[in-house]
Amino acid sequence: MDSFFIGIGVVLCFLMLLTLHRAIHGPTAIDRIMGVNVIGTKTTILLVIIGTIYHRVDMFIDIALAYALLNFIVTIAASRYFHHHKNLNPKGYGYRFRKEDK
Amino acid sequence: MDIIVILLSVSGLVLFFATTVGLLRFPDFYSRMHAAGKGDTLSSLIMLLALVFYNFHEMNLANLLVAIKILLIGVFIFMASPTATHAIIDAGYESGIQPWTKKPEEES
Amino acid sequence: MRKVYTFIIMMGFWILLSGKFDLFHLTLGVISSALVSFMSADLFMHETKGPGKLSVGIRFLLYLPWLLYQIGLSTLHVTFLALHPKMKDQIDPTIVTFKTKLKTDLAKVALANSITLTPGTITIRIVDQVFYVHAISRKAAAGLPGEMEDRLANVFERD
Amino acid sequence: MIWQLDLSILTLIVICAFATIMVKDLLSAAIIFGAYSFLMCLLWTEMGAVDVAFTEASVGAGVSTVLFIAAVHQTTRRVGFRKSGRGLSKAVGLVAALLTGLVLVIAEKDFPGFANPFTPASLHVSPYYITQTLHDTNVPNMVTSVLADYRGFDTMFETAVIFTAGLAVIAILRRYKKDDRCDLPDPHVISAGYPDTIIRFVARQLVPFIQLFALYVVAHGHHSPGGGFQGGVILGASFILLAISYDSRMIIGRMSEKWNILLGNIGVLIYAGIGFLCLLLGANFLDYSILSKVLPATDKIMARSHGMLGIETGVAIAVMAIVVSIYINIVSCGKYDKDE
Repeated sequence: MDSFFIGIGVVLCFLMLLTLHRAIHGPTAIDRIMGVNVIGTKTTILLVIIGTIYHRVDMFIDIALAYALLNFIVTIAASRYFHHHKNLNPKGYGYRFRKEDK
Repeated sequence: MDIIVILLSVSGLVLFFATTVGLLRFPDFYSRMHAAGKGDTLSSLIMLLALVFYNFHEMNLANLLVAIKILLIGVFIFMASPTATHAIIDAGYESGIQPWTKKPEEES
Repeated sequence: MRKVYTFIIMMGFWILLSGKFDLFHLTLGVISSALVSFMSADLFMHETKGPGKLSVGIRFLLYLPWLLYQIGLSTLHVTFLALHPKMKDQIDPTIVTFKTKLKTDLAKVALANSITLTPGTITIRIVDQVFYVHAISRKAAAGLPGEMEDRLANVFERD
Repeated sequence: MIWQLDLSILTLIVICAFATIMVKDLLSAAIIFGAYSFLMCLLWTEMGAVDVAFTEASVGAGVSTVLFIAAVHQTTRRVGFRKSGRGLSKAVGLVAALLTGLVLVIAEKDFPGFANPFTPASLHVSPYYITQTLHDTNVPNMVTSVLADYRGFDTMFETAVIFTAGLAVIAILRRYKKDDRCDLPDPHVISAGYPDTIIRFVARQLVPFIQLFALYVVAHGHHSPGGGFQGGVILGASFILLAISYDSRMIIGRMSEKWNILLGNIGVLIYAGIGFLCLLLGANFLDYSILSKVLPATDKIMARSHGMLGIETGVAIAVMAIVVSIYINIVSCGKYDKDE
């Protein structure tokens, strides 16, 4: 049963990798917030799964609980930024070494 | 008992996978938000339920408390996740992202 | 009065968290719950009218299974759309507005989050009584506010 | 150690770290850094370092990303860099990084092997803690007892460092002149948008639970991961959540600047005061076992346990006050009590 949970953890990591593409590539900063929010939820689940693998869920559960409560704060703070600065994707931003920077 | 756990976690994983694919495939910000906000909530709840079943193999106080704590995580996700979705989509609306529609040449 | 209610709820939460029932930890729990209810009782129960809350809570619990059923439907809907090979033919996003008849904050928030969790729709914002909703297809947009508002009005605003 | 998970999480972390450096938009960098902190917490958990993971969870999710976003909010999203001379500085940087890496690689061979049981630390210090902690102090969580009792002196000065950091932020950011104008439109920002019913309502409901959870973490640091620092940070994060969803006047109403600074002082004073109390009772500084003379119904071992709880409370109060003070000073542009 443990190897089953390890498999689930690895698949979740793979899904996080796919989500990370959205978080890193954008296109806008709000898409990034969305990606990070989804990663946060997956992290909460993965913490409980790791606890299950170690058979000490009572130790690991508090961290997951903290994430369930606090993940919300980052999302709200980041989305509140856009109530004051409405420039979503200003020119010349993005990756370094892109053409329009030069 | 193990069969229930495996069934629940695999279905949770499938839903997570669909969420992620939706996150990558949908054409604009608003529809991606549909995938991120909805798929995530239910699949997390299902995964947590599977873990509750797995950790509740024998009846005693410690196991009961752990199960209750996992369910509490579910409750907080259930409260916070739609609100976070709403906050993000509200920020997108505020900063003026145009929604994708069937005929893209009509806008602009 | 609301400090007492907050204290009772916080004490229950503490017992669930703590899992230690000796005198020392229970004393710490009493101190902590008193501190929290002193700090934020006015936040937790902003608009309470007293003991009428219990029946609302019971009716809300009865509403939850229906909501869970809707969440299941909506997740399957999103899954279907995401994995559909010709997804762009299936969706047709619009932003619709409608006016609600619910009055209290609690009912409006419950309605907004329910809309977010049901198939094809997400609440963008609430301005006074008007909801702005993003719907992923015309069919989902046509179903608003629909059955849900009546159910919530039944839960929260029945005397 | 589960190598499959280790490997996948490590890959994700490296990708995140590179993305944080490469993205030029500072807001996006702050957001991706949030994801980095999530993954870092997963890695600590996976290696079994539960207390460190808890610290990363509370600081990363609750405070640090929010502080970055607040700072970006008050300054600019743009990365400043010089147009000229980039080639030379990059070459110098590359050489410096390569040299440092080389030195580290050479030094690495003097370290003991990973998880080697025959190093001096594993032979002498660790076995003592592992076997004697429960007997000495009646505290099952070894990390708490090492931090708060065996090495209480270290932790006291760590608290003092945090306190000094708070003082430094106040000294740099706080503006006392009445007519001192801030260039930005609204000093009470990050939140003073239109009133958003949903966010306000849910934040209002969640804040008491977060606060109680923080107090639980402080009180149960003996038995499960957590302790004063983590609890204090979570407590501060609950106030920050209030400030974000309403505006910063909401905190100022609950905790004025005077009270805030006073609380920071009180926290450090509790820690040092317990130490001096031990000194007065005729034992060494921070030797809690002597406290059994003062506390009713405790023997020497329980006195050590209760002494640790006392200093954890002090740490929590100090950290909470400092976190709130840093946030408010950044967000309100140094005008903490503007309206009073």
